[in-house]
Amino acid sequence: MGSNFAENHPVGFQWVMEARERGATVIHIDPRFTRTSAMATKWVGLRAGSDIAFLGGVVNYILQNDLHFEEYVKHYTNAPVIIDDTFADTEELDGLFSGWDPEKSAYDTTMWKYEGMEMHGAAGNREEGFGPHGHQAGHGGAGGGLQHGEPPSEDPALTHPRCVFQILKRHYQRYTPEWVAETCGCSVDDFIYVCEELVRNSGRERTSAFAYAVGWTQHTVGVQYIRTAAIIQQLLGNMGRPGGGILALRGHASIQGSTDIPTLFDILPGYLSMPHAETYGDFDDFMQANTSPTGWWGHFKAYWISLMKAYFGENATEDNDWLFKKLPRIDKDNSAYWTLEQMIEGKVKGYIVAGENPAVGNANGKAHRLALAKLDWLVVRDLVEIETASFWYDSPEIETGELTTEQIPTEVFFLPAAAHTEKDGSFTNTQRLLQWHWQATEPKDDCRSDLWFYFHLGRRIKQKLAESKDERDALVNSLRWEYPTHSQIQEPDAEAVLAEISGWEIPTGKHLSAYKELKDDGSTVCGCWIYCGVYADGINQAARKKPHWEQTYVAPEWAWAWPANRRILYNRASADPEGKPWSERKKFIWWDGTKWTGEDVPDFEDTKAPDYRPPDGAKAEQAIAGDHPFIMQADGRSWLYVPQGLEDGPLPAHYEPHESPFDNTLYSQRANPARQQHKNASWDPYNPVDGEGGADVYPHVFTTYRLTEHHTAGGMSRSVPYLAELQPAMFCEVSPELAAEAGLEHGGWATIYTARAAIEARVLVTRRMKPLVVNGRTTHQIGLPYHWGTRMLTSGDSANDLMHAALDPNVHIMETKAATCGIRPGRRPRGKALADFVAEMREQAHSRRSQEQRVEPGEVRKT
Amino acid sequence: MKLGETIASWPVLRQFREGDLLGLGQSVQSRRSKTLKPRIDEADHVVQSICPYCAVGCGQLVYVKDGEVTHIEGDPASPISRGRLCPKGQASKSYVQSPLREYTVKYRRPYATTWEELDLETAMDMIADRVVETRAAHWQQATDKGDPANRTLAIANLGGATLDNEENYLIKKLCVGLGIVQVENQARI
Amino acid sequence: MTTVEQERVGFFTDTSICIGCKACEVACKEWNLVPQDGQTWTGQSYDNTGELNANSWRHVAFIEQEKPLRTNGDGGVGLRWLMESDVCKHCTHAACLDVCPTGSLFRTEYGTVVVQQDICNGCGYCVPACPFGVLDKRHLAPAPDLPAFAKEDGRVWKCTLCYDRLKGGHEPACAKACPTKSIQFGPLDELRQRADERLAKLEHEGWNGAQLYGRDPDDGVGGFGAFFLLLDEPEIYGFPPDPVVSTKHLPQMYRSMAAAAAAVVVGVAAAFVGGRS
Amino acid sequence: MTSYYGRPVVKEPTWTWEIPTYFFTGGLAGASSVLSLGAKIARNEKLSKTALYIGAAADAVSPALLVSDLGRPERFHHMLRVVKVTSPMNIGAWVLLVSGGASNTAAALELLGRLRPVKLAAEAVAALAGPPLATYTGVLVADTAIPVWHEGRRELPWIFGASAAASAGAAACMFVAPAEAGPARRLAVGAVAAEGALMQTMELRLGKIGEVYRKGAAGKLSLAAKALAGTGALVLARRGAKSRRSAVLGGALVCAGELCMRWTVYKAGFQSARDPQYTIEPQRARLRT
Repeated sequence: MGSNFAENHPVGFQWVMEARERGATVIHIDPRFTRTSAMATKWVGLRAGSDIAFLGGVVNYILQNDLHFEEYVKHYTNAPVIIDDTFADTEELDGLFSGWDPEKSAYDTTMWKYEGMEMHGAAGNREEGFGPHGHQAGHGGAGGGLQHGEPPSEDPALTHPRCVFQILKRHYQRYTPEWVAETCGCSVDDFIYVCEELVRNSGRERTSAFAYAVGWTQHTVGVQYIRTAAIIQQLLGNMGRPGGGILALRGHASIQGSTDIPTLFDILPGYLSMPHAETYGDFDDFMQANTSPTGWWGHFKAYWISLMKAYFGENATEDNDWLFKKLPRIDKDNSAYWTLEQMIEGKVKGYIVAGENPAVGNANGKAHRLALAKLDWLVVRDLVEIETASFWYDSPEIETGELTTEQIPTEVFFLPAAAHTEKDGSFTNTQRLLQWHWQATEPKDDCRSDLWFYFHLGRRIKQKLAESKDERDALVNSLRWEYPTHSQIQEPDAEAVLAEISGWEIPTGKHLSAYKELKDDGSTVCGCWIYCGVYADGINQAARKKPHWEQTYVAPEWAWAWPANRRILYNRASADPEGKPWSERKKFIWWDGTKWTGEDVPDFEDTKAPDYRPPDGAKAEQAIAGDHPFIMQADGRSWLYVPQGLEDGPLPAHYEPHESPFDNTLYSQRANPARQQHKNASWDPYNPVDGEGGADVYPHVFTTYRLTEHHTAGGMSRSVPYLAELQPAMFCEVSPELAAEAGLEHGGWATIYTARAAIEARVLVTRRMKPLVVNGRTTHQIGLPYHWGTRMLTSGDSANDLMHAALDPNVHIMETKAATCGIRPGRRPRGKALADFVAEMREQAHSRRSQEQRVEPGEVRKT
Repeated sequence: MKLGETIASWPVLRQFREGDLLGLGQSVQSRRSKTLKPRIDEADHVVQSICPYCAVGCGQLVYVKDGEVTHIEGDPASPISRGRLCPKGQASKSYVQSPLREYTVKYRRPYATTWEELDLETAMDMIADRVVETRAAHWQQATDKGDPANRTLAIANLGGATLDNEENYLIKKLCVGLGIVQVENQARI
Repeated sequence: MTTVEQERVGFFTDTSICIGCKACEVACKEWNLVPQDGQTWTGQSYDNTGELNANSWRHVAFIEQEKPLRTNGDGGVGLRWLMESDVCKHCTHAACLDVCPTGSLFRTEYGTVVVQQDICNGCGYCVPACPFGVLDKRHLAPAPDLPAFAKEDGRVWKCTLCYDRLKGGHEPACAKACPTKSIQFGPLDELRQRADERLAKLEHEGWNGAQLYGRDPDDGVGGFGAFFLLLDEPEIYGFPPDPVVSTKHLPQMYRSMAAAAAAVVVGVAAAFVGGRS
Repeated sequence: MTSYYGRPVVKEPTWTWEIPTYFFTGGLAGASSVLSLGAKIARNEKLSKTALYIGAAADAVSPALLVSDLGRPERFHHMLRVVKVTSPMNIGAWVLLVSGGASNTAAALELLGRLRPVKLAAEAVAALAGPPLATYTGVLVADTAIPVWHEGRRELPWIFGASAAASAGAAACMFVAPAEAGPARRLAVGAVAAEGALMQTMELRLGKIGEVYRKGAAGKLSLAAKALAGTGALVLARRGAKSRRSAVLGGALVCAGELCMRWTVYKAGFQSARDPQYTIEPQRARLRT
């Protein structure tokens, strides 16, 4: 669900096919009938953007029929915890949770806390009335100021009206099968079938897994999509067990790595939060705010100081607070789309783009291209000349006259990059496996690895600033920046960098083997605490390539998984509270009377007995009881209800996409109130939604996606002859019904338009697209692959040009999986006429909209 | 080759000599067919690599001869992919040897209408200067409230999901040092 | 010296687990350095390759049907998307091989049928001879190894079942790449056995239209070296339902030729005799 | 009728104009050699010589046509790399080699008026190679997967043989005075008639598959062939004995007709391959029975 496994991860899909052949039920729930659906036992079509309704319905089905895995839920989740009476649910507030502040358009998340305690998140900060952001929300494992691991008030019977279990029950009680069918456009029978199969395949003897991808994340309420699945998996006892869990099918070779060792604004390696400008006076406040007294986040200080030692070496000392005062501060949001806004306003002067193609790959591509034309200088690093490098002479805006080459001030450097075969390094795959790839050949001419580029750029800058006494240059001059290099081009030694990431003991120089060894006294170096041990014993553990036939099915000696080479996180949950496997069939990790043992590295202290109870005053992991597997959480349990860490509510609620032809039949709050919008931005106009005039100008739902034959924005596939010929043209997928209604001809051309842009595509009329009846109204969905741009072996219009840039409030991700559009036969207008056409349609819509403006709680929509 | 051999190797004669009267089999095998060898057996060395496309992380074997990649195929040893690859992974060699691949620096002056050549060293030095100057011109030492800011909001860095962990590590480390906070990658899109 | 005979090998392509990823097409081209086949968007589902030809030795067919995948109604949505990777059949009785006048086409020690590119003179006889339309002449610009006057490659190309890889003990590129092992490579007898078991399983599970194609050694071409498990009639996939090797009737043709030749003589004679009378 | 997006199942031949033209010249050569020997036996030296020259000429252009159709002409000699009874084209190549060699040797010696015994032997050999040369091309096209050709395998060698005889006779008529050209005339007229009958039989027997002979280019060519050959035969029969001009005209018309006939068969093959129904339907029917 929310993914297209067979098409976008074909080789990973071999395991699904094998499971199917062994009798597993494979269900694909997706707006389109894809190559994955074709392989599934069952395909359920649903309306793009209605997944929480569907999943919430499953939660309700489980709870109403008492089908949850009781023992698991009682001991391993926070179901028994009683919530503070400041919490009020969407059921009471018609689509809002308590704590909504219309002024800030944000929640005061302190009103969702456990009863009887000041909620206290870990890696994050929550002054100024907002909680931890971005990935902390997902990974921070926010905890509470628990005196020991147990929350103050619980009801083991799960009957207290304010215990999580009962709150959950009430929250989803209206997500009935009939309502789900109405809202998602599926049949009641199909919905029930999914519920029954999930339940039938969960419990002691069996486990079920969810596989999602950006079909879930790319929504204005994306994080909550995944949260809903998490609730189901907790209720059914599918977390921390073999064959269970929720698998994120990530789309780039090292997209996992680039969040673990982030090229993201709000975190440092290992999901340590960046200090915020508005908050944190000094180092101790920061430590205090980020260190959870209980759970593994209790060692935040050790992780932090080890990182500072890796960054600044001997320049970071206890006396200078490990240079804390000198560190750059972030704002609530400095994410890519915020940068875009700044760029359009001319506030960003320089932009370095390495291995990404925002001119095609990001929502509202036009805005990105116009923004590039506002830069003073731009550096693009790639193997081929991508649209982001060529925007100044061949972007669509040149054709429409919105840009004129001679008037673009941007100075552009295109630097050819080295391919994966031309450099050493590690990718972190979707299962958290660090896999090393060795260099095969030398890069030619000017081609260089990004390791080379950033190392030598840093070296030059440090040289230029070496003499500077300026305060602003103090930090860069304190950077530890010596790495051995090899070959004539002076390529930095990637393994030396990996060694720094893994860390060592300063006095002895001994390579660390696990994050447990990290110290908070500055005696250890570690560039990323969760990667600690990847260079244990001075051996590149990520480069281990022991054939799978020479080891167990878990293959622990192939590459290295973070943390501590653990293949399944929280695997203590694969045993019951007493430490016995839930069943023989599903045994994985168990307590043998003296220690934890099994197929995998236990995600628990090896000798902590199941009956261990933390003494008062216990800290960090000692404060976690022996029957609480979720050791990153302050209370050791998985969270059905998230008291801390999310921007938009402790429980997922169904909200319509930012742009939707339908109203929210559950709450008068139509869409996620906390979503980020560029309300007054002329560069990101919105389509009217149901209930507003002009909504019928953009009556259809569209969703964007990838094809097996191409890769993301096309830089790595439109440049390859053998791939270009397999999918040689941009096309749209429509149902025969829509084709008839809109007069579209199979094999002909169609023009698809939104308030942002209009693109053209070849028409593929197919039964695989089905009209859906939603809230008694028929809706059509249009499928648009987003690989194309103006250049390379196969070129075409970019689907992302159609998209708006409203974002999820937690992770600042746009909603490319569900928005509205109009469609008409024929090719789009050319030249200036194109811009005029888009404006004309927009005027049509907005003139009618302004008369019947829709006002929702917490948001007044303008364009 | 001697005339005698030429005649002896005439398939018509071999047909009868080798009893392959219909001339459908071995007797008509050509010299090339007889001496054929798979080019992966002629490689100077083989390197274990990982597919650069999606995050499944399939194992690849990269075959090299005379400093050039001659073939890329799946690595059977991988417990993830068991030697299999999808069309993209299978096309990796065509990707690293793409006809569109650029090998030299390209430079566009402000307001210019064409690319010009630029040598790598100069380019690196110019970029370093741009960073230093922009930082100096747009440095924010403290917030309006007087709290430390230590940053510039005038420079941004994008990309990383297709890069190595080691590369991302240096990017983040350098940007922290430089006070560049707008560091982002595909994880956001 | 003759090469030692090996066990006959081939492909079993099980379309019931084909995910239509086209890895086989790319793997084949990467290994055999087959040129690009042009970039035309067909609108025929996701098939932009269209057919087997000189520049596509594997071709994945896509068929969208309003038919349930299973007849027992299990999970069916009345919609199915058939995908099948087509390839040269390496027939037991191969017409292309029989009619080739130069011995360029030959039966290898592995029982496969291969065009020897150092021999083929592009007479094109094998092209219409193949009952499956597999063989095709390459009309692309000449490769550097061709003589200056050549205006095109001019030779016939098709799947070699990776003859060179077999000689090195490697499995063919497409089979190796196939993510779901829809393409299985191995000794033919073994594959046939596997196919029978597979068919039995699918029939037991009520798969709609499951059938083996080209497995039967008694069919018109003596069975395929590369055979298939299909989920509908062969012609749906573009296959001939009952292929017969044309040379099966060659004796009959030669007989009628002999007769006709005689008739020519008689006719001429008659022309003279007739004159006298 | 179901097929894969209406795509052909079998491939059209890659052959170009040289091939149908060769069918004509090859046939002409083969039959002429026979006619030449016949005339020699009948003591009709004039006719014999002319037929010999015509045969030799046709035998000489034939290989040129074949080589020029090859994708790799420089490898024409690979045709003689093997002896393959399963390949009508290979057999044909050997036959053409023998026939061409013989007829041209004979013709050359005739011109030079030397080595009579050798010449006679050569003529004999050419006459022996003639009939197979005149008919094997029928087998050549029949031995393919192209429905209209393969199903016509019984008649095609006969039709090609008749066509060869007709063209040989007609060609001779054009260069020999009516007085000596009697046998040639009768041969031409008789063969045209026979061929017409054979064509009809084949088309009838082919049923649906045969309809390509009435469609498209093949249909037009077929009409032209019948008209030209028919008229030519008529002219030869009626006035060929009396007027030299009519003989030349009639001969030319018949030859043109026979050339068209070869093109008819050639084109029909392409049309038959192009439409999958001709391949699939008969096979389906076969399976049903």
